[in-house]
Amino acid sequence: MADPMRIRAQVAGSNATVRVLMAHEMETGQRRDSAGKVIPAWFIQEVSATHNGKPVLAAQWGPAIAKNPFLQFTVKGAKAGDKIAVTWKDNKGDTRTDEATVA
Amino acid sequence: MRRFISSAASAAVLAALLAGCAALPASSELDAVAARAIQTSFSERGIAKLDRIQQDLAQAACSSDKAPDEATAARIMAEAKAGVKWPAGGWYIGDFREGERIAQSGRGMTWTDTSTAPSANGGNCYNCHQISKQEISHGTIGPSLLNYGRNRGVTDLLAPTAQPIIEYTWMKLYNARSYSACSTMPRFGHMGLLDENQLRHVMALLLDPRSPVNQP
Amino acid sequence: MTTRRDLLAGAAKVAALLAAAGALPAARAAWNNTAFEAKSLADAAKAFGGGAPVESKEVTVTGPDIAENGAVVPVGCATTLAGAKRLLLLVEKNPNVLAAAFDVNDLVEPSFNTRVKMGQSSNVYAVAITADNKVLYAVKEIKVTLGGCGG
Amino acid sequence: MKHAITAAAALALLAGAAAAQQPAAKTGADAIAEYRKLLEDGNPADLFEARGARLWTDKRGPKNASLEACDLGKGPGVVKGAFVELPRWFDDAGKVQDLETRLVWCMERYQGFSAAEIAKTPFDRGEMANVTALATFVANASRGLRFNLPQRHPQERQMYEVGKRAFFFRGGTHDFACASCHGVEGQRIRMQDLPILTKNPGDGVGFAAWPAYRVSAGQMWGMQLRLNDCFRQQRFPYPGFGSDVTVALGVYMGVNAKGAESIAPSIKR
Repeated sequence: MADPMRIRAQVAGSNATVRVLMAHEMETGQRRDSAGKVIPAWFIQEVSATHNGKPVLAAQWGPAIAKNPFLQFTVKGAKAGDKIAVTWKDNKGDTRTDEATVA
Repeated sequence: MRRFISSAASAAVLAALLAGCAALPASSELDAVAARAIQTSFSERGIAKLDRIQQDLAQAACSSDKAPDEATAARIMAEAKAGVKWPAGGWYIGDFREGERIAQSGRGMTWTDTSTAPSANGGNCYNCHQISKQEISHGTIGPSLLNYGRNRGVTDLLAPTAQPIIEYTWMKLYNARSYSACSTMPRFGHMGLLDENQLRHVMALLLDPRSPVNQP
Repeated sequence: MTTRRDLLAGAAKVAALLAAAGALPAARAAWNNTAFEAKSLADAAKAFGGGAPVESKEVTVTGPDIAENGAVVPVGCATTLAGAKRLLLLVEKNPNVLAAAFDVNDLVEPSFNTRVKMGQSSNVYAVAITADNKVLYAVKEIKVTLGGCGG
Repeated sequence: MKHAITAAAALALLAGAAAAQQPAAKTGADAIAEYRKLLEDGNPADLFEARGARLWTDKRGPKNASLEACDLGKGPGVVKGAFVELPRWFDDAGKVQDLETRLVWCMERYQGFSAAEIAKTPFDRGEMANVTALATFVANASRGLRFNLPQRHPQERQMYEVGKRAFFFRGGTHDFACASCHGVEGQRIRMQDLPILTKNPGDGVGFAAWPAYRVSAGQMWGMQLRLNDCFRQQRFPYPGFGSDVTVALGVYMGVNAKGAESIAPSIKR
């Protein structure tokens, strides 16, 4: 089971700025181990977010996103106390969802 | 005291000198404690054997915040000079492009490297020196070598006037202790880090008027 | 610092509930394999149904001039185009150019920041694709330096 | 001279950039500072800190116990303030320990793990990875506090002296000592500023910045791994985890950093 994300959602005017850190290897599939064997690709492919349950963000990622990914986006009309949930899904089918409250 | 006896072996090394007294041991005793700590803290791994912490004079005499006495410094420099191997056939200059490649590489001789052959090593030059104008990612531990040959009046490598600076540079690269007893610079020739041809290439990088280093 | 962990409380449970309620966006458009295998800006844009790329001041790409390490390079893409439906981030000299694609809608600002890997110094593109399949871009060169002892 | 050259190089770079959105000319150093600032906004160290916090309270190991009885120097279970006073002497262990060796000692004592087994485990693997996460958690609790290592116990003072000697010890194929890179103020290797470690190098610099998320490796590095990789680059043989030299160097750097504010866990190239 992957480690939880760290999500910070802060009010900025009438919006909320959301910063997310995800624990993931983001292996490109183009590296070799010390024995010369290709390390299989393993990376987050889809990221989505909801604001009080309503889908607001959808993204597709490739293996060029850096290890332990960072994502920042701004949700319109979000207020303190609102819930922001973020979900990722990787190419092996693993998925994880975490939620934060806008502060 | 009982505490020390029951503690781990590594602490026991240091414990002997304490023997219940609150004051620090004399400096020479601390030297001995530190020497033992260093000898027991490392183990060999891959090509990095324990002989690497057996110091020669040039290392031991330059291992404190104080410079060695004059006689010792003079001996280090004299031994370094005497040990310099001059290039076969009086051929000092190689290919500056190869020299740039060697200067860029900081690889070699760590416990994660697999070969101690000079061909596996870089010169680490940019780690410490500015060299060509194009490379902005350079260190400042050593002096800037930008326009190294040009600043020293080398316009023709075959001119007799160029010979002293060519020989000086070879000696500096081969064993930097020839001129400065406690120089921070690795002894590339003396320690077998770069072979004769690699040294020639670095020489070319520094001295060849066509090298990027010597462009205005 | 102390509040961050509080923000996470019970997240997994909540998510399970949300998912069960169908609140999370289901695997909408599948991952665009063709786009992520593209070797050029034009091919990546085409994989999303876009036309020929044109440089535009209405798209911005952000990032440092110099990256101390290519393994993590902070970059961002944004647009002021009213009709944008998608924003892409691309690294020209990576083996596959596309790094990320974000859907643009009325609920989020059309501005996203993330971090990419760069094998070497390269142009980085932010690309906006509009509802009528126009492809507009901004470009910035990011230099990746050799750092540390290099061993 | 140096500044003129880097500025020129940065200008050349700007001229080559296709976008016209650069404000004014920056020096190479300014550009690197900008890069570092951008990274600080989301430090993956947070992920390790969160894991370390769970590892501190989770019941684990053969004894199925948490680490909450562990005394990091400020009393059993006290985490805040411990980091800026380590390494220090511990009566119960009968030796001077740094943060990581103390954590391993507690993992053996309270949870029943084998300290020797952990010490042999590669960094970033198994229980050793957990030690690093725990160290990140403990350091984070002292963020903003100032280093003030105790030097009352004679062993603490002796370890300082041993550390000082180890710091200046030249060896390996390249004749490097710690002092080769960290003994003079204001120098850099390639583009990286080298902290002077023979005195307080300033808030959040050098000893006061580790553990750190190391971008180039995509790993969290505690001080033990930081020193381990320094010795690797020095072309020395392999320093044992928690060996006298590594702990003594911690004492030397930590005491010298007295008064420096800790920013650990930080993020590094």
